[in-house]
Amino acid sequence: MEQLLVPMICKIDKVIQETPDVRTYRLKFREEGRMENFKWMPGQFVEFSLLGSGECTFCIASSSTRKGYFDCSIKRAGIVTADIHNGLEEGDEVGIRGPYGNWFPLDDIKGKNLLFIGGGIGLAPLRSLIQYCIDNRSDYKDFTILYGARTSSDLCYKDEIKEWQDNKSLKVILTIDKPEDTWSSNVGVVPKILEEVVKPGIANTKVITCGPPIMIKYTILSLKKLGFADPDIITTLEMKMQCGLGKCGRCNIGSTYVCKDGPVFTNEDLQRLPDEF
Amino acid sequence: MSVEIFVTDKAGLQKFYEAVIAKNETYAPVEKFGKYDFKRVTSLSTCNPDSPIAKTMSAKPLFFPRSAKIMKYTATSAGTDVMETDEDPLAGKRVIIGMKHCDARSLQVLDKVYNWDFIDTDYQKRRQNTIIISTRCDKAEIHCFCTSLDYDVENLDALDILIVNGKDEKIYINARTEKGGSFLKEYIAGLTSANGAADGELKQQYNAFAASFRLKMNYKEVNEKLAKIFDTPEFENVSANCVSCNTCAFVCPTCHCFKISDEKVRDTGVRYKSYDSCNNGYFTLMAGGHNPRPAKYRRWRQRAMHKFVYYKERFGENLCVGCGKCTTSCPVNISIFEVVNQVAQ
Amino acid sequence: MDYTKQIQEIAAKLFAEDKIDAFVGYRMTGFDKNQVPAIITGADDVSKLVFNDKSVFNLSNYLKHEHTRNKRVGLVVKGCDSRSLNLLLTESQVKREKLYVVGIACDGVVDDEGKKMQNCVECMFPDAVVADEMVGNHGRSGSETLIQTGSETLIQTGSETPIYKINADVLDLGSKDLVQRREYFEEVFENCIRCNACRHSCPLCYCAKCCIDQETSTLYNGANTTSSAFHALMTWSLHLAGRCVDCRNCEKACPSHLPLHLLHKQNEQVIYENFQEHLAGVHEGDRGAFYKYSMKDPDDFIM
Amino acid sequence: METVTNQLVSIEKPEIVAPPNWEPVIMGILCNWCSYAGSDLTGTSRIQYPPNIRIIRVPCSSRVDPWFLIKSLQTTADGVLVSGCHPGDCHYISGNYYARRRFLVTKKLLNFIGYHENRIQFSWVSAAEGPKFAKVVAKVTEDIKKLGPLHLYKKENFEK
Repeated sequence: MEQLLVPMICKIDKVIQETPDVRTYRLKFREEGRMENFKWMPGQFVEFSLLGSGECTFCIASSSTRKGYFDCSIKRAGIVTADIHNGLEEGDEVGIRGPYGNWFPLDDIKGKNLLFIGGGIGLAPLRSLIQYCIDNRSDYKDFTILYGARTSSDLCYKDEIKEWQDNKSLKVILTIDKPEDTWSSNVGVVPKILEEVVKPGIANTKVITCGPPIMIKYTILSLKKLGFADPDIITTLEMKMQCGLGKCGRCNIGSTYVCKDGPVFTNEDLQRLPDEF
Repeated sequence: MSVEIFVTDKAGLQKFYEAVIAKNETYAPVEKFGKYDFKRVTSLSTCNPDSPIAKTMSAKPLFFPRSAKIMKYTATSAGTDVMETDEDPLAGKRVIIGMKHCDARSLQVLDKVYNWDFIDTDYQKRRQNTIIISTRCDKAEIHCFCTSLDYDVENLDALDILIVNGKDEKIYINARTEKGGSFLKEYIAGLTSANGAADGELKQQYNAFAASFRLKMNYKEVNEKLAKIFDTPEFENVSANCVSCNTCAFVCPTCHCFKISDEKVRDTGVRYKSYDSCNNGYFTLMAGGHNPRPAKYRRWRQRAMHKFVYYKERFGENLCVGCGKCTTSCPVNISIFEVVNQVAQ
Repeated sequence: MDYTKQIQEIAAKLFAEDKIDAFVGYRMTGFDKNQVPAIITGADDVSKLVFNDKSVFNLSNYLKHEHTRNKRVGLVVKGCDSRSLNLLLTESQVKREKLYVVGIACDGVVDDEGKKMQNCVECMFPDAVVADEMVGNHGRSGSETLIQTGSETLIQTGSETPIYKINADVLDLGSKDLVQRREYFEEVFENCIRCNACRHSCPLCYCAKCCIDQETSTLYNGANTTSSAFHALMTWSLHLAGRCVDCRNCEKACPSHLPLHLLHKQNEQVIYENFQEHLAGVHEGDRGAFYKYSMKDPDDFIM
Repeated sequence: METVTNQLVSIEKPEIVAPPNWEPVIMGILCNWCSYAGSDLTGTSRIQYPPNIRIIRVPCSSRVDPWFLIKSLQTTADGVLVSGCHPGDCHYISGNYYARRRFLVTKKLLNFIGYHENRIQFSWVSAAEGPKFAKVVAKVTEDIKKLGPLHLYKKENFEK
């Protein structure tokens, strides 16, 4: 078991300050050739360790179609993430284990209209899938991204969002919770914008959502109101994890291990789980 | 399964133990501060193979150590070096004496989770290299309920060699597995074979033992009822006097939750994997402040349900072997037996 | 010592007069002679309450639990429990007006083997020092029992005059040489399994974020090593120095049966001898020894 | 600095032998207002003192939780020196009086569990006492050298 928990050393290629408390780390494996063998699917996560401080679970925020690197977006929240923010700069080395967990049902969403709903740092796992879908654009039909944050400065991936906005084949809707002087786009919480502005059609559409637990809860309510069926709503769950291998016993919800059977669930799956997440 | 049975007396058993200790790397319960813990022994006089269950720590740390080194590392200006840890001190050929059948059974239960998906090779190696010599209890202790659970205590094959106290000071040594049989061959000098003749007496001893249980429950009923009542307020009542002290999980022979911690001094660090308990309020607390199980009753529910529902659903076994160690260690005397039965009612 | 009847009567009266929402006492476990703390929320369950010499656990621990937060609570306290309650009151952890304290004139409790607990043999304050109502009688009332902070004699009671005695185990160990003591404690730390039961069962460990919890501390790592046990137990006992009331909840909770009282008693003795402080929690409003100072404190060890 | 040539053993655990030319590591926790300024003065006055001390600055000696001393000893240090203002001189009026009590108890407890009490040492050094600081450090270093290396289970964890 112990060997399974030993991380591989990665070098930080680039640090991008997304918002005041979110940084994206672009990572490459130090050993040559390992990067090519590191295969992951959108939605999977890695165990990111700052040696000497501890381990944290982060989803991979970039798609495997963008070769040669992978991204982790990290929000300053606890002891380890604070250490990561304070201590890690370009060229530093970190440990990575993974990838673990399941991924977005890529086969199911093929040929469908896609609606991505993200909130705050919750855009990170979606970004992996969005990049994947953009790189395979012909497989999918309409493509809508609804992204909200508390303030305009809390919006992650600003440069990339600009790219998406310029891309004529995508529709990007941004929103912030409270009005700001320089903000000309939508104002309001995500479920409200979803119902009032986006008004998605339910036919042949899959919704992929991720964000803070409270946002997911109300977004799912709104989606149900709009007429979406449970299997068409896909979300990711976050639970505290230590091993990612289905052994440490932290992430179980009922008999489901989030690290093995998740983190991607459809709303149909969630209905079956006991209410403890 | 081989059914070789040998008969001897007290002095013969002593001699057998001594021979085993002399020839093998042996672990046995050693007393310290009034509590027995399994430690490496070099002579029979320092240990007590007949330690009472209530006062003995489980043998789980011999397979799943209380803290295992995952790796060592040094950070230099040239980069970070991850080093192999020392050789696993528990991986060699070894013998455990004085392990009770509940403890042995717990390993069978743990096999399920360790051999699932990602396979824990270290654990497997430790399992394969270990011979378990176990004495069958003569009388159930006050919190024991092993006979009420989903395994056959009488014919348990989790242990390799079973020692049974028969009538008239006779002691039977019974090889239960192939591994045990071939191990026993080296020590049969001085032992009398009792194949066939002893069956009746073994049965009798077992029946007397099984009749001495104070606690009896129907585990199937408990499994079924608990699975349906996730939202019952009864959990709040039964957990009200729990002090969340974690003792139950640390002494439990089947609890297998762990945490990973780093210890760093200057540029050198070690990463450990060590026990953790789901009764700890921080257990599921996420960095953002969200905690799925903030209240005590939720954590108790997780513990009870994991033992009797979730593990059963996933791996087909109860994650409880009925040893009663948690109850004896509990500072406020909460009994898991009482809790699950009360909730299931 | 069997106050079952009196306590049931008091609890019934309190519920009838609607003075409390919950009553914290003891009940039998239903299978052996041991007792479980009981948190009773209605007059119906009053008949379950018991109190005798098996009522060991210090119930003031439950005042930090969610079940008793913001409720009017009736609480049974023995001598040592009342001292920890006193400290909790002083440290603003509990509101006195929300509590109805049933004090016991305790004759000492027994351990699992039926032997009187060591701390009860040495006990200097068997009567509850804070109480709304006393049960049992040692022929002195709560306030009379305790006189003055003091130098030599702490308590002056009518008949007997208990004087602070150094714990026999501490004395015994203290007479050994350095290497022997180190060896003894090395064994203690080796046998510690870092479950933190001592801390959780201590009524005075109420910090929401503890410095010896991996999840909340930046200096402590939770690895189950001897060095980590040294770190945790030493830190823990020093944070309780001058506050420990010797109720031995920690020792009762310890699954490895470690002699944790040694650390606490050693600190208590040093504090008593050097600072002439009275024992923790004896007076209402009296903070632990580390929260005050005197000009006369010894400083000959300082360069 | 004179190097120690004869072999030193740990006073608590005689089987631990110091490597040749072993130098103790001493953690110095100094109060910002007096001792830290004092150590500064030592430096600016060009008074030499042993380089074994690693200095950490804290606002006041009463900021020093016994926890810090334990942690230092657990990880790297062979000894700890805590230094603050003279009694009555505390920048925060009475901080050092509180600290005094804690230190005594910590020292005694450490001794009780079998570690020499000189592993933790205290001093009052004011901002004007540069020479005294040098003397204190020299004495602490000498004391701890006599005690030998502190093993405290570090070996098991960090031996390469």
